[in-house]
Amino acid sequence: MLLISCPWCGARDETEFSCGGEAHIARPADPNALSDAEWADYLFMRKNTRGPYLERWVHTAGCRRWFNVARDTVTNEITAVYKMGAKPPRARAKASRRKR
Amino acid sequence: MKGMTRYSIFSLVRNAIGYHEGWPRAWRSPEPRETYDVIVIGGGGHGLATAYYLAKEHGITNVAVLEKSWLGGGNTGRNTTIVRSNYLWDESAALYEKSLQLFEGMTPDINFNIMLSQRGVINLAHNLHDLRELTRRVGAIRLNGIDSEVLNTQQVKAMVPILNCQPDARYPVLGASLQRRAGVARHDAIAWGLARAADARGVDIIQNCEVTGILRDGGRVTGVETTRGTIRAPKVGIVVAGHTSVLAAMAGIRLPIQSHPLQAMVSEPVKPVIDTVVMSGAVHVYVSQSDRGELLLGAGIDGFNSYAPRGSLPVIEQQMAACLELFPIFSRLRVMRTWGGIVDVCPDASPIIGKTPVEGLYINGGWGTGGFKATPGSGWVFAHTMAQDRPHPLNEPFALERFTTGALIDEHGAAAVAH
Amino acid sequence: MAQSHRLSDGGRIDREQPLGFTFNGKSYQGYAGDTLASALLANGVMLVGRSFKYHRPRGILSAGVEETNAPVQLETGPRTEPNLPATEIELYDGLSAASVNCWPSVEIDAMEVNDLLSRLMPAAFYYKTFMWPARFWMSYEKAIRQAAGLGTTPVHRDPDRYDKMHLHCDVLVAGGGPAGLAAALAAGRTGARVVIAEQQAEFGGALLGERDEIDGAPAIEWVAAALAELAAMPEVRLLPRTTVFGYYDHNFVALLEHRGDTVGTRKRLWKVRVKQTVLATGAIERPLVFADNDRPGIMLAGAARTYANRFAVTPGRRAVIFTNNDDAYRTALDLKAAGVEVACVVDLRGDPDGDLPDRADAQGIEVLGGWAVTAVHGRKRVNAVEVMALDASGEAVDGEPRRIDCDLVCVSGGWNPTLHLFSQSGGRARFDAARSLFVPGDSMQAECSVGAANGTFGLASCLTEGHEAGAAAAAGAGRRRSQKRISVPRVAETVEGAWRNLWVVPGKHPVGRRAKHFVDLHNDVTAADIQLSAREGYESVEHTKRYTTLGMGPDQGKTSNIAGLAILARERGADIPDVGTTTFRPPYTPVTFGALAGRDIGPLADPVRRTPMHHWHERAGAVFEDVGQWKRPRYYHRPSETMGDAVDRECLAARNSVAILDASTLGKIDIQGPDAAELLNRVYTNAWDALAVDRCRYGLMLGEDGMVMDDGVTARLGENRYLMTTTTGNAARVMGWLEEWLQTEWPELKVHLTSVTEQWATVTLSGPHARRLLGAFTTDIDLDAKAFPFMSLRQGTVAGIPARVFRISFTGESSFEINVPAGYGLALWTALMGAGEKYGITPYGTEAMHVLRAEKGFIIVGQETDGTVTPVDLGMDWVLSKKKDFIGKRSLDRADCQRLDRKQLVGLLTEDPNSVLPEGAQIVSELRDKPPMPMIGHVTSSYFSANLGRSIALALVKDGRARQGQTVHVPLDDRTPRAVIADPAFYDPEGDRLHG
Amino acid sequence: MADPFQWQSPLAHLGLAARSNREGDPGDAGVHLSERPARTQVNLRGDSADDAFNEAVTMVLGVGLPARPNTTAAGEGVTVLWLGPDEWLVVAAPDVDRLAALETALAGHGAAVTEVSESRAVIGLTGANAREVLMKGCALDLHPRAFRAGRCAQTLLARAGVILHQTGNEPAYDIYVARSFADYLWTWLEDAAGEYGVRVTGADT
Ligand SMILES: Cc1cc2nc3c(=O)[nH]c(=O)nc-3n(C[C@H](O)[C@H](O)[C@H](O)COP(=O)(O)OP(=O)(O)OC[C@H]3O[C@@H](n4cnc5c(N)ncnc54)[C@H](O)[C@@H]3O)c2cc1C
Ligand SMILES: NC(=O)c1ccc[n+]([C@@H]2O[C@H](COP(=O)([O-])OP(=O)(O)OC[C@H]3O[C@@H](n4cnc5c(N)ncnc54)[C@H](O)[C@@H]3O)[C@@H](O)[C@H]2O)c1
Ligand SMILES: Cc1cc2nc3c(=O)[nH]c(=O)nc-3n(C[C@H](O)[C@H](O)[C@H](O)COP(=O)(O)O)c2cc1C
Ligand SMILES: [Zn+2]
Repeated sequence: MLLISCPWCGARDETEFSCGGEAHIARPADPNALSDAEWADYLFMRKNTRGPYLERWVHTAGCRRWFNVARDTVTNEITAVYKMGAKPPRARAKASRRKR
Repeated sequence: MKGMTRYSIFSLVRNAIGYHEGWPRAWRSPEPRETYDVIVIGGGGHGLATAYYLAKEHGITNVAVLEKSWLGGGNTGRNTTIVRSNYLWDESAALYEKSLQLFEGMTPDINFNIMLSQRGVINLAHNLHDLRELTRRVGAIRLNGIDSEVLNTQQVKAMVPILNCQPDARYPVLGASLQRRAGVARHDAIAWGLARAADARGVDIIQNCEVTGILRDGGRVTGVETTRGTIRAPKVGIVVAGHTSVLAAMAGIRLPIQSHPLQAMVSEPVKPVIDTVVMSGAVHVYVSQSDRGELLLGAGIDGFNSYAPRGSLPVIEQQMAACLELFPIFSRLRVMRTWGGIVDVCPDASPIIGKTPVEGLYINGGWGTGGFKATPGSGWVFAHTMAQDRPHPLNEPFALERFTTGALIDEHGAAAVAH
Repeated sequence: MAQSHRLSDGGRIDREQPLGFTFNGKSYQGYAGDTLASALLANGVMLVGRSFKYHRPRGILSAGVEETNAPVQLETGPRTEPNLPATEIELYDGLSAASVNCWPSVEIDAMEVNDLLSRLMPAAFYYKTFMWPARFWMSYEKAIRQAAGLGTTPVHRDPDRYDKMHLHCDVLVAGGGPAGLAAALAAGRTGARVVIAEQQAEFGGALLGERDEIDGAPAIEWVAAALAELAAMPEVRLLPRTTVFGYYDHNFVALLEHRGDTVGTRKRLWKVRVKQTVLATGAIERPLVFADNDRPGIMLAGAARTYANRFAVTPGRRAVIFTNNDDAYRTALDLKAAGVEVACVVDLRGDPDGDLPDRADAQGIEVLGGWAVTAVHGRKRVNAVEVMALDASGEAVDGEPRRIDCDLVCVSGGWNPTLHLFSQSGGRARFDAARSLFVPGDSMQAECSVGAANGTFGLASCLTEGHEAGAAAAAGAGRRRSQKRISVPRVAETVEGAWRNLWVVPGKHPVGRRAKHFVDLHNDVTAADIQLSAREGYESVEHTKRYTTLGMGPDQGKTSNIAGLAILARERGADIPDVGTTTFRPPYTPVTFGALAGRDIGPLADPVRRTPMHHWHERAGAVFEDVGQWKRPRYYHRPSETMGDAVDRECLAARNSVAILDASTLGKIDIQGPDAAELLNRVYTNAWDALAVDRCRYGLMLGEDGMVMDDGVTARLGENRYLMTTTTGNAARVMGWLEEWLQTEWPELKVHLTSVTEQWATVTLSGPHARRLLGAFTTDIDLDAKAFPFMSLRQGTVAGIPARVFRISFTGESSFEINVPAGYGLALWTALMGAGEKYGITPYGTEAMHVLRAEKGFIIVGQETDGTVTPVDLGMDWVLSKKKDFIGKRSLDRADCQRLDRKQLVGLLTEDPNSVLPEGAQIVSELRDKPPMPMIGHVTSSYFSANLGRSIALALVKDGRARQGQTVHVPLDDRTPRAVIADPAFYDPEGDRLHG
Repeated sequence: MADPFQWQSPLAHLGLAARSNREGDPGDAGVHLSERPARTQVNLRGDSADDAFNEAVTMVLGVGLPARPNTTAAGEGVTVLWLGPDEWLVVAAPDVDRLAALETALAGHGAAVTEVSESRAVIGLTGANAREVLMKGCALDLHPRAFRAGRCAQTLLARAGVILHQTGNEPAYDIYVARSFADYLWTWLEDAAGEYGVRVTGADT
């Protein structure tokens, strides 16, 4: 079970949070300017990476704030937690130590 | 299927006399060749069924199934084995019914006892909303010519006497749907039986061969890069369940799929206590009892993307609490093993089967929590799609384009999990 | 009562406390401190069970959790529990247990025929048979099912209680043997928060069953001192009878404590977040695979001496020790010391030469070096073994067999470190080729393995390793090292020789012929089965496991996995590490369902939410409906009324006099800030800029996919303040949705949201007398229709309570929604009920509410919609702003949303006005005599409307609006009513009553 | 104002006052439970980085907002609980009506002041085993090294969202729970505390 560090409340159990999927997908400024395919890309298409992944979480049962998490989807290791609007941490040069 | 020793009670007796030392291999272990007519990536049930039907229905036998690990070890080997065809939308009903019918003929077809046990699947309704949805579903299924019926509480109680049908239960049973032709099938047998049958028709099943790249030439697929070298083919099918996005990304294709862990567990073996399969999508309880006596239980998905085929304890705690509310007498039984699989979930809980923007590259994935029941049907339509380079009418609605047009086939219903 | 095999002194049992028990109906006696297994052995009972498949007689194999042969049904009645290993059951007075999987008795078992037919039942034979005739499979299966399974499920509700606790600690030590105790001591001395869990009743591990010495005294004295020191440390928690069963991500570890308390808690699940874990789980002895190695009387060597030393029980009178290592010589020595005749030690090694063989030799114990047991005589109990000399290769035996009488065979094939938890933590085992065993590899989480679990078998090294790991773990958890010098206790180290691994002991006949060589006793998997699976191509270890069921029983292969994969490796001509292991999964030992559910059952199964007026409703005979976690009155039952009568009565009251509804469950969100209207503009489909203060507006919210997500009325409370209402079921979701957009996408908007769902109790008065009734309670709100028009709100007092009154209506009647602080909800309700009596005020539930709104053609999200319905489908184009963007707007332009034949909301009127269609029923336009029939839609809502004197329904129908007036069919089980497509607004379509 | 007798606390239907009298002497019950008396609860949202906002709040409340997560600040008759980076719960005795004052003082500061006094029940939990009871349903580390008097947290207790406020090191806790969950949570707490012995105590102010 994950232990997630809310940037405000500190480390809490996974059960207090909800995952909001891939991070850094901005809503297009002018949806009408997009083709159906481009709109579909925004709506549905996700990287769903195997390995290091940037995603959004919200501290549902705590402060109800959204934030970003860098997590490896294979090891579940969390390498960074950063606030909404912040830039993602630079990709770690060294790949995650833990390979399963 | 010339090359295949037939299994029967006679062959068993014959071999018993020889101390079972004369049984041949169920499938070969060939070295990969340089080129094939078709490459199927993924040696799960769907991939093997695809290869089998390519050979059987379309005469295409120069086929390789590439499996990164051991065949049948993906979700095919880790699901709760529920098979049914009682789906809401016409498109789904047609596809899953085709699959159930293929299952019904599969044991003799592949000469391998897949232990299809049509012991009936019951879906419970716990509130008025469930009940309304259930009526809608059963009506649709029946008008699609598929067997399904509505049960009232007394009828459910009669079929599953151990179910808590008290009116004051936290999850009262207000009714249920029943598909009598539905049930369970032995997951391993399906993978192994299909592998053996495909192999007998000339298909090369290559295990421990991970696809690491998809080769393209000007928008056309030309083969794959693997841990055992480059293998070429003009047609490549991706049938890798939880890893669909990973493989698609190798060809530059983005998909509307999220991979999540889904857990299941078995109890210690006990004497028969439950004959039917009972599902409650609302509270994530999926129970059946295997022929060996273990209770097989499914849980809900873990709420985040992950490729780690293990899950979190809270999911199981929640599942168990709901399970005991429905089956109080299970309280003193013991869980023997828990495990997880990685399921590929589409936004509308329906699969993607069809062509991709890359010519010669086909995709069959997004089955999420419920593709075991589709194994033969999926292989059948996908073989058709690959052989003819166009979808069969059964899988036409399941094209990737639906996410652009908006023509989703939303099978969520009440539950996020559809075993 | 005589305990024929009990020693007169020694052991850790309390002879002052005799305990009576029954097994298979016969009465016996044991002592406090016994397990059921030791007590049975004390009484000379060895035959305890029948095997899973062949129903072969089986005796006690081990003294611990690795037991495969002795699952029993403990107790009868509501407390019965199937499949508990006798070795794990602590004896108590009055215990009653029985063998499982045998009929009529364990002595004579009818299903033993399976053993005779076993030639026809090799691994996975069922995949090759029962195929003809195909339709017979279900009958075959029925018979198979009856035969399978071990114990039986209770037929009653569990009378016992279970609970759970969360725990955080610096150091968790799994296992309370010497290594674990040493680790706990070292960590505890730093002041760290330490938890040490031991699955057995007593701490001490192997030391409980050995004659070791520490610091020159019996080792057990060191254990007692260690425990005393630990118990005195305030931050150390000792958990006996507690199994660490699951190691999850982020150092989350699950423990199951057996408290055995029938009044309080029977079992407790500990959920521990650990900074550093020390795995000191010991090692499990390997049996040897030889001909008929499953006979009762064949026992692990370590277990045999545990019975002698710890339980003062001699498991036999005359023993043969069969080993490949030195450790088993301890058994020879200890049994001899306990008065058991040791016939000889059969050692697979040609020339055993460690300290222990020397000691055995000195004791005059015969040692047959380079010999093997090749046959076992005695079906229900060993009475002799045959032994033969191995040839030079070790692949075969030759020479004359020698017969040795004995009733006990103590076997040892070496030891396997217990790697389960390490493996669950993500670690990959490393193969130690020199010793042919798997040891922990690199750590993937903050854990480390020590002692036998780390492949360290000498006691002195176990203690040192434990101490070092404990101190390091405490340091790793941020504690400063203790100032005190840690003195590691002194132990004389015994020199032990290497093992000789013969994974299948050669015999007179090839494997698979005549005798059976069991690998997995639980599932009756033999060496021949494994060979067969490899031969047939099931050669991945995972295939072999599944094909043969190796390691898939309740013991999860604790004694069998290694031998199994070694045999497979040999068959494949591969090295053991290349074959690899199967995956260890939680739980380490089986975990009771009840413990995983804890107290989340019965009345606490799932939180129930109640409104402030709940208890009034209860007393008034309300029948409740579950809406999410809320309980809402569905209708108010009166004696002699059917539900239909009640709903009719409630509906008529709402249109003819006055009716009252508890609407407190609706979601309410207080929206404040200068950009509040802008937020509404973005999340609702219509425009909000022009809404005046004190006015309300209906809003429809879409998902970004264009599908209807929620609806509700939002009121403007002030310049920069709005109150949004949501549906009951979606309240939390909508609140989350708005927050998500605000925080992630539109941080520039100056808006704050606060949920006030629970702050207000909401009482709705509906009907022609509503105004007059309310008028009696308020002086500061002018209720006149002109002064207080439809879709507006007033703040004032009602019954002296500060209130917000909204003129909105879901029933289509003139209606007032009165919001008061929740604590006043009941007061207001009772006041209105009292004063309303003269108008015949009638409380109504959700059912009547649904009928009333359906009469008006109002939708319910989740009933008329299902995530695939757009506002256009609902005929609600009027609520879509053309001028602005809103969430979901772009999706409405997609091809599929533009289709002309989409399903649209319509009304349905059955030809027979008394026929009420079932909700959810499917609709066809052309009736065929049998399915398949193309469906054009389904009934979303359907009721008998007492006000209209007929049935009404809403439906989603393909191209429905164009079909107005058409007749459609609704094929049901027993009838096929016809209905005409109509406008969905059945009652007062102009809305005069609303405004009145 | 309405007749105060009409007002009902969230747990009024349980008849706790009567029970607390009946149960008399605390004896050796390990856990004491009570429904805490009515308080004014105000949800406050605003920008903690805005000095003017902070000052305005301090002015009205006589105490500054706790800036550190999971902490509280106590002033004269008022306690402020940290709920989030821009969110606090102001708790005061019901007679102290600072709501209007806050509203006035904060107007124009981009803040939101919302009365939520009726939204939550407050359950008092004390006694030697109070911590164990919480541990049965709450995943927070409540050990004195990690959580002490003056700390608060929004978290889950027995699957209900709560604000947990440690009011004393005895230990003593105030548990704020949504009114609709109050009956459930009370039942859960009594059940969890059963093994230690439970005494219902009167609502002491
Ligand atoms: C716990 C659980 C319970 C379930 N219960 C049910 C149920 O009751 N009923 C039901 O109908 N469905 C159920 N499902 C879903 C069902 O198991 C799957 O939908 C179905 O088995 C998918 O089959 P598949 O052949 O597509 O995938 P898999 O069996 O997963 O096969 C995909 C294969 O692709 C291989 N692969 C992946 N990447 C590569 C690569 N790069 N190169 C080569 N090979 C690769 C994998 O190793 C794997 O063997 C459940 C799933 C889970 C996890
Ligand atoms: N000479 C040999 O060949 C040989 C081989 C093995 C062991 N030994 C002896 O055994 C001892 C090893 O000491 P040790 O402390 O490493 O092991 P141990 O076997 O003494 O103690 C391990 C303890 O962990 C407990 N345990 C195991 N799994 C558990 C779990 N999941 N949860 C809770 N408890 C669990 C066991 O019940 C046991 O009490 C030494 O005395 C050593 O000399 C000798
Ligand atoms: C239908 C079904 C039944 C199973 N029955 C058992 C069982 O009786 N015993 C057992 O140990 N495992 C059983 N398993 C679980 C497997 O051992 C294994 O955990 C699962 O296939 C996932 O593989 P993995 O744990 O090796 O990753 C069963 C799995 C499935 C899908
Ligand atoms: Zn937080």
